Amino acid sequence: MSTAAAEHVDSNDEEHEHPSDAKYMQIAAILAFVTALEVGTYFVEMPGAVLIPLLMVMMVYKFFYVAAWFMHLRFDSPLFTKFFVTGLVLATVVYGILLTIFEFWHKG
Amino acid sequence: MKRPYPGWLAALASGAVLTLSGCASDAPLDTLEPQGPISRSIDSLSDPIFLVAGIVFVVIFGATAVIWWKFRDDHSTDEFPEQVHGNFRAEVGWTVGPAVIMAVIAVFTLISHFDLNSSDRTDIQVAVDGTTTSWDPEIVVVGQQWWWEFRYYFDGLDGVDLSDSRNLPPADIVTANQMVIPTGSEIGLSITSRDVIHSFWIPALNGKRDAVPRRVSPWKIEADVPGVYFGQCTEFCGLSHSRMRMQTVAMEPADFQAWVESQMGPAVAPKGVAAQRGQEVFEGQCARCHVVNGVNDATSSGADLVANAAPNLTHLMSRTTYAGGIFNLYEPNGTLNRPQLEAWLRNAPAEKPAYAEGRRGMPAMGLSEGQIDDVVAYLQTLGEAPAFDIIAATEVE
Amino acid sequence: MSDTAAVSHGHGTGTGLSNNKLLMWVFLGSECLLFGGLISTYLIYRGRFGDGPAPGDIFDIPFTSVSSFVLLMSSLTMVLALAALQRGDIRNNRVWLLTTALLGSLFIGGQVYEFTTFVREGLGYTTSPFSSAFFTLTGFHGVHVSLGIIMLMSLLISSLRGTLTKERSETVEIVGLYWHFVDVVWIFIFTVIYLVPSPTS
Amino acid sequence: MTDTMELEAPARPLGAYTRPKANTGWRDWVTTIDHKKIGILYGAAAMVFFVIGGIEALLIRLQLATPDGTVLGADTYNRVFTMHGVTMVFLVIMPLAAAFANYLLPLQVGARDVAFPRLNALSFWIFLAGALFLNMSWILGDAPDGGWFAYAPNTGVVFSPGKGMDFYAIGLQITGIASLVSAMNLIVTVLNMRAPGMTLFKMPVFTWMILVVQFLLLFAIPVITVALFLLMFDRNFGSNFFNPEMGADPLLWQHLFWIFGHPEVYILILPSFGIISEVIPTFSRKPLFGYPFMVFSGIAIGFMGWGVWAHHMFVSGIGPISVAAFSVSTMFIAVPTGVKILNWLATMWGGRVRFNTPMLFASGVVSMFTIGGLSGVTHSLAPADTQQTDTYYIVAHFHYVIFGGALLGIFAGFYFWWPKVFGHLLSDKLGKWNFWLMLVGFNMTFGPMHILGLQGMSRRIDSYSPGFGFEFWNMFATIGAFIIALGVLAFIVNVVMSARRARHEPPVGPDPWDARSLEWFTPNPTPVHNFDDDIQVEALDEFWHRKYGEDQNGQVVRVASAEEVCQDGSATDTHLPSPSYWPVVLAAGLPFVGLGLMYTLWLCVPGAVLILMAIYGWSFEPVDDPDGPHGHHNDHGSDEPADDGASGTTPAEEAPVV
Ligand code: HEA
Ligand code: HEA
Ligand code: HEC
Ligand code: CUA
Ligand SMILES: [Cu+2]
Repeated sequence: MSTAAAEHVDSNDEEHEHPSDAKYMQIAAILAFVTALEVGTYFVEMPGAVLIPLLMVMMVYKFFYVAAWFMHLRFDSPLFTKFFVTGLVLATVVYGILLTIFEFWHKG
Repeated sequence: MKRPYPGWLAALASGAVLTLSGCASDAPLDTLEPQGPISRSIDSLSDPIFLVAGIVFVVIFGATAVIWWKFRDDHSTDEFPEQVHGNFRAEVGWTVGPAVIMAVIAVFTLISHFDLNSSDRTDIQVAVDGTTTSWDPEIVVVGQQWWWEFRYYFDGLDGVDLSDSRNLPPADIVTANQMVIPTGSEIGLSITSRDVIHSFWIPALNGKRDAVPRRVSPWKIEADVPGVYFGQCTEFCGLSHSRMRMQTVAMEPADFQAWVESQMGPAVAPKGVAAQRGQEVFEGQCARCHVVNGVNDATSSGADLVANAAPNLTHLMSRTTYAGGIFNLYEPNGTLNRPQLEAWLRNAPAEKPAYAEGRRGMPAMGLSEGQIDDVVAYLQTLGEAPAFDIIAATEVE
Repeated sequence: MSDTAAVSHGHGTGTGLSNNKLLMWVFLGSECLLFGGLISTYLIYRGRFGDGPAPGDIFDIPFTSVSSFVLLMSSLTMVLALAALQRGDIRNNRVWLLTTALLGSLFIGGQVYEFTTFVREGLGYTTSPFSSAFFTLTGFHGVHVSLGIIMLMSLLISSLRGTLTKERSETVEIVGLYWHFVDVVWIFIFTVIYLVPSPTS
Repeated sequence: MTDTMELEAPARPLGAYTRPKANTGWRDWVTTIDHKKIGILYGAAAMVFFVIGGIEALLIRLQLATPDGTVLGADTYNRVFTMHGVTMVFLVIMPLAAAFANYLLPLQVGARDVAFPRLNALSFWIFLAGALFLNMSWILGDAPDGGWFAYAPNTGVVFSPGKGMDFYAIGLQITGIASLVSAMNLIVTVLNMRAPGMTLFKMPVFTWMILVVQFLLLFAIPVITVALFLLMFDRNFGSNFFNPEMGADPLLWQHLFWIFGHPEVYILILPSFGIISEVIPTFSRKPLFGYPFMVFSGIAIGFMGWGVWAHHMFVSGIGPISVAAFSVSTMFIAVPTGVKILNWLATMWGGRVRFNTPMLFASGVVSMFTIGGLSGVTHSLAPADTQQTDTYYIVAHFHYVIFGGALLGIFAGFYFWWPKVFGHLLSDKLGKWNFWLMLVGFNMTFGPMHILGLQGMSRRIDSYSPGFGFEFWNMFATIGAFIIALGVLAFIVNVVMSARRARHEPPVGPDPWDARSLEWFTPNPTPVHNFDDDIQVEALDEFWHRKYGEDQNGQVVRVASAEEVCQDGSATDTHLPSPSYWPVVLAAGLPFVGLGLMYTLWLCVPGAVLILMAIYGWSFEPVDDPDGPHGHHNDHGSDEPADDGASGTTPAEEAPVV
C-alpha cells in the first residue's frame, strides 16, 4: 500500500519530541471549548443548513485534534496515519454512498 | 505433450451457447427470444456485448493456442529466451484499450438503462360498470409465498395506498398467477410483496424486478402479439421458490375488454345440489382464507396466513393454471383436470411443499371424498373457461 | 520497544516500527468500518420509530453533553498517564490510569442511566428499528469502553505488581490508542446522533 | 482482537504455566505456532471441507439431473445449496488461500515466522471452530436454508424458524474473527519482517496479492460482522433491523452483505492470481511481464472492488440512478483484470514454456478465468443483467471465476510448492490426469449452465418441470460434475501415491523447478527454522539472480548451481518459539458461546471459562521455556516474531502486548 512510508526508515531517530503535560492540558482545554460550542448550538435556533455544516466542522476539528495529539499521529510514523486514514476514508466513502442511496436515490 | 491446446473446444462451446440457446424454441423462458419492444431493446443491448465478449475470447484463446503451439519447450535448445521485463507502451495500450471499449459500451448501456426505467404509457379504454373509462394501465403485482397476485385498479393508482401490502385497498379485479394484459400497449407494474422478497420475471416481455415488502417498485411489460408468456419467481423465497411461477396472457385489446367485463362480475349462486353443498363447505372451511366476490368479499381473516392473503377464487375457472402456475387446471382437450384438483384439495402440501403449520401455503383441509367432489363442483361454477388456444398454450408438457 | 532495534541492526527494511503498535493501528483502521456500519444503520433508521418514542423526543442533550465531556477528559488523563510513565514517573502513571478508568466508568454509568430512563419512557430494544439501532450502536460503543476499562485495570494491577516500568510504556501507549479511538468514535456519535437535530414524532 | 489482549506479562514464569514441548505427534500439531505447520493445517482442513462441499455439489447435481428430481426434498435441497455455497466460499477457498499465505508469506519475505505466531495459531483454531460449528448444523438437524447471501426477511425467525440461520450468523462471525486476526497478523508481517534489502517493490507478486487480500479482509470483515450481528439480534433478541412489519427496510441487509460480498470475491481470486504470477514466469523461463503493472493492477482491483457492490442488486429496486452508477463502475473492473490476463500471456509469449502440471493449471486459470470474467462483464450491463440475474447464467459466471480462477490456481500452487512443503514432487503423470479430468469435467458442468441460464433456468430451484428445455444440459452438467469428482480423486490418489513412492526415492533436491523467489533458498522440505541466515536481497527474483548472470552478449548464463545458492538448513542456533496450548483452548470456547446464544445461555458458561482461562494462560505463559529445544537467543532484529514471547530484541521481561 503505502510504499513511501514503508521505505522510510531514516526519520526514526529515537524518542520523538513528546509534548509536555502542559501542552496536553492546553489541547484538552481547546477540545472542551469546542465541545461547549457544540453543545451551545443546542440552545440556539439555527436553520439546518447552517447548523449541520457547523457541527460537522467542529466534530472533525475535535476528531483530528485527538488523533493528532493524543494519539500522537503528529509525531509518529506517517504509516500509522495512513492505515487509520485509509480505514476512515474508505468507511466515509462507502457508507456515504450507502446513505445517499437510501436518502435520495432509491425512489423511482 | 504435442497437443494443441483445446481452445477450439471451448470456442465451440461458446459458439454453442449462442446458437443453441438462441434457437431453443421449446424453451418458454428463453431470454433471447423477445416478444415485445422492451425485452427486444434489452436483447439488442445484450447481443452486441456477447459479440464483444466473443471477440475478446477469441483473442485470448488464440494467443493461448499460439503459446501452446509455438512457445512450448520442445527441448530443441538450451538457450534462455529473451528476458523481457515488460513493455510500457504495450501495457498502457492494453490498459487504455479495454477502458475505451468499456466506455463505449457504457454509453449504450446508460441509454438503454434509462429507457428501460422510463415509462410512456397511453391510456386504454375499458368498460367498467357499463361505462367506458380510460385507464392508465398499471397493474399491482404482489408476491407472497408462493404465488402471485395481480390487482387492477381502473381509477388509476394515484389515490391508492400501497404502503401496507397486507392491507391493500379493494381492487376492481384481483386474480392470481395469471396476469392478463392487452397487446400493443405498455403496461406499468407496481411490484411489492406481502412477506419475503420475490422477483417478478416474464423473460419474453422484460427483465426482472424484485418484489420487496414495504417497497413498491415500478416496472413495465409489453407484448407484441397475443400469447401466453411464462415467468418464474427468481429471488429465493423459501421452500417452494421453485414452484412459484406465473404467466402473462396477452390478448387483443378487444378480447382484453371482454376479459375485464367477465372478471368484474361477482360469483353467481351455484345451481346444482352438489355445487350448493360445495359452497357450504367452502364458506365453512375455505372462506377464512380465500375470497370469492359476492360471497365473503371482505371477511377473509388473514390471521390464518402470514401473508394475510390467499388467491382470490372468484374467477378461478378463467385461469388455466393454479398454485403458483404449476398445475394445469384443464386437460389439453379443454376438460377439467379433475384428479389434480382433487389431489390439491385433499392434501395441498403433498402436491406443493409448504409450511402450513407455519401459516405459509395452503394446508391439508381434511375433507372427505364426498366433500371434495362437492367443492370441485362448486369451484367449477366460479368463472368461465378461457379460450381454447390459451389452454393449449399453457400446456407445457 | 524493538522498533529502533531493527534500524540499529542495519536491516535496511521493514518499517522500523513496533509490531504491536502497528497491529493496533491496523485494528483501529478496521474498527472504522465496524462503527461506520452501525452509525449508517442508525442514520437510516432514525426516522423509523413507528408508534414508539422518536429520537428527538427522548434525547436529553444536557445530560449526554456532560457524559461526553467526561469521556473526552478521560483522553486527557490517558495521555497524561502515558507521559508520566515515559518519564518514569510510576506514581503519576498510576494516578492517571486510575482516573482514566474512573472517568470511563462514570461514562458507562451515565449510559446505563440513560438506557434505563429510555426504557422507562417506553423505548425498549424491540420497540422500533430506531430503538434497535440506537441501543445497538451505543451499546457496541459501551462494550468497547468497558473493554478499555478492563485493560486499564489490568495495567494498574501490573503496575502495582511492579512490572509496568518505563521500558514497557509502549503497552500503555497501545492501550491508550484504543482508548482514544473509542473516544474519537464518541465524538462522532455525540455530534451525529445527538446534536444534529433528530426527527420528532 | 482487543479482548484477547494481554495487558501484562509476568516477570518470571509461573510454574503452572510451562509451555508445551512436544515436537512430534498430535500434540505438536495442536500446540504448534510454526507458520508452516499452521499452513499445512489450514490446507488439510480446507481440503476436507472441499470434499464435503463437493459432495453437496454432487447432491445438487443429482437432484437436478432429471426433471422433477426426487433425490432430495425441497427443504433438504435448500439447505444443501446454502451449505454448499457457504462451505466453498468460507471454508474452502478462503482457508486454502490462508494455507498458502501462512506457509509462503514469511518465506517469501525472508522471515523467521509471522509477526505474531501465537495469534496465527489462534486464527487457525478459530477458523476450525467456526467451520465445525457451521457443519454441526447438519448433525443437529437444522442446516441453514436461506442461501449463502441470506436475504432478509426470508432469514428472520418468522420465515426461517429453525436454528439454521443462527448457525449461519454465528458460525460466520466466528470464522470472521479468524480472518480478521490473520489479516492483521499478515499485514504486520509483510510490512515489518522483510529481509534486509527487500523493498516493497522487490516482493514477489504472490506476497503482494496476499497483502492486498489482507487489506480487503481487514476492511470487509467488519462490514459482514455488523450485518451478522444485526441478524443475530433480530433472531435472538427481537430487534427490528430487517423486519419490514416494524418498518425496517430489507434492502439494508443486501447493502451490508454486498459491501462485504464484492470485496470478498476478490479475496477469493487474488491469491490465485498471486500463485500463477509465480508459476508462469518460472515455467516460461522469463521474468514476469510488467511487474509494476501487475502490482498496481492488483491494488487497483482491491480499491475498485469497494465501489461496485450494488451490481448484485440491479433488480432490487434501488433506483435508476444508483443502478446506472454501479453498472458503469463495474464495467471498469475489467480494465485492471484485463491487464493481468494480458501480462500473463505476454510472460508466456516468446518464452520456452514447460507444461508441467503447475503450468497446466496456471494456463487453465488464464483461459478459464477469462471466460468467467467476460460473462461478468455481460452482467455489468444493468439492462442485460435484468434478464440474467438469478439464473444459471450467473451460476456459470461465478463457477468459471471461482473454480476456473481461484481453485485451478490453488491446484497450480499445490503442484508447484508440494516439494517445498513435503520434500517430494507430486507425480506429473497423475497430475496431468488430475488437470485434464478437472478441466473437461469443469467445462462440461458449468459451460452448459450459460445455455441453461439464457434459456431461463432460475438458480436455487430444487426441481424444474419438463418442457422448459432444461433436460439435456442438466444431465450433461451432472455427468460433468462426476468427471470433476474423478479429477479430485486423481489428486487424492496422487498425494497418497507420491508420498509412498517418495519413501524409496532420493529427496527432490533444492530447486526442482528452477524457481525464482526467496522461499527456494531454504532446502526442501523447509526446516523448522526456515533460513539459516538472513538473505540480503538485491533484486526482485533474488533466488534466480543468484543462479544466473549475463554474458557479454546479454545472453543468460548460469553462474551458480542451485545447490551452491541454497542454504543447507543446518543452522542450529536459531531460537525457536515454544508451542502453546492456549490458542486452541481459546478457540474451543467460541462454539460453546455460540451454542449458548442459540439454545440456552448456560452453555455460554463453559465457553466463557475456556476463553478466560486461555486469555489468562496466554498472558502468563512463560515467555520462553528454558528446556525448549533451542535455548540460544540470537539477535534477529525486526524479523523476529514478536509474540513468541522470546524474540531476540525483546528482553524477556519486556514481553510484547499480544
Ligand atoms: C472469484 C470471484 C469473482 C470474480 C473475480 C468476479 C469478477 C467479476 N464479476 Fe462476479 N460474481 C461472483 C464472483 C466473482 N466475480 C460471484 C460468487 C457472484 C454471484 C454471487 C451470488 O449471487 O451468489 C458474482 C456475480 C456477479 C454479478 C451479479 C450478477 C447478478 O447476480 O445479477 C456481476 C454483475 O455485474 C458480476 C460482475 C463481475 C465482473 C464485471 C467481474 C470482473 O472482475 C471480471 C473482469 C475480467 C475480465 C473482463 C476478463 C479479462 C479481461 C480482458 C481479457 C480484457 C478485455 C476485456 C474486455 C474489454 C471486456 N459478478
Ligand atoms: C466457492 C467455490 C465453489 C466451488 C469450488 C463450487 C463447486 C461446485 N459447484 Fe457451486 N456454488 C458456489 C460456490 C462454489 N461451487 C456458490 C457460492 C453457490 C451459490 C449458493 C447459493 O445460491 O446460495 C454455488 C451454487 C451451485 C449450484 C447452484 C445451486 C442452485 O442455485 O440451486 C450448482 C449447481 O449445479 C453448483 C454446482 C457445483 C459443482 C458441481 C461444483 C464442483 O466443482 C465441485 C467439485 C468437487 C467435488 C466433486 C468433490 C470431490 C469429491 C470427491 C473426490 C470425493 C468423492 C466421494 C464421493 C462421491 C462420495 N454450485
Ligand atoms: C389457511 C388458509 C387456506 C385455507 C383454509 C384454504 N386455502 Fe386454498 N390456498 C391457500 C393458499 C395460501 C393458496 C396458494 C398456495 C400456493 O399457490 O402455494 C391456496 C390455493 C388454492 C387454490 C389455487 C388457487 C390459484 O389460483 O392458485 C385453490 C383452488 C384453493 N386454494 C382452494 C381451496 C379450497 C377449496 C379450500 C377449502 C376446502 C381452501 N383452498 C382452503 C390457503 C388456504
Ligand atoms: Cu418467490 Cu422465489
Ligand atoms: Cu460482485
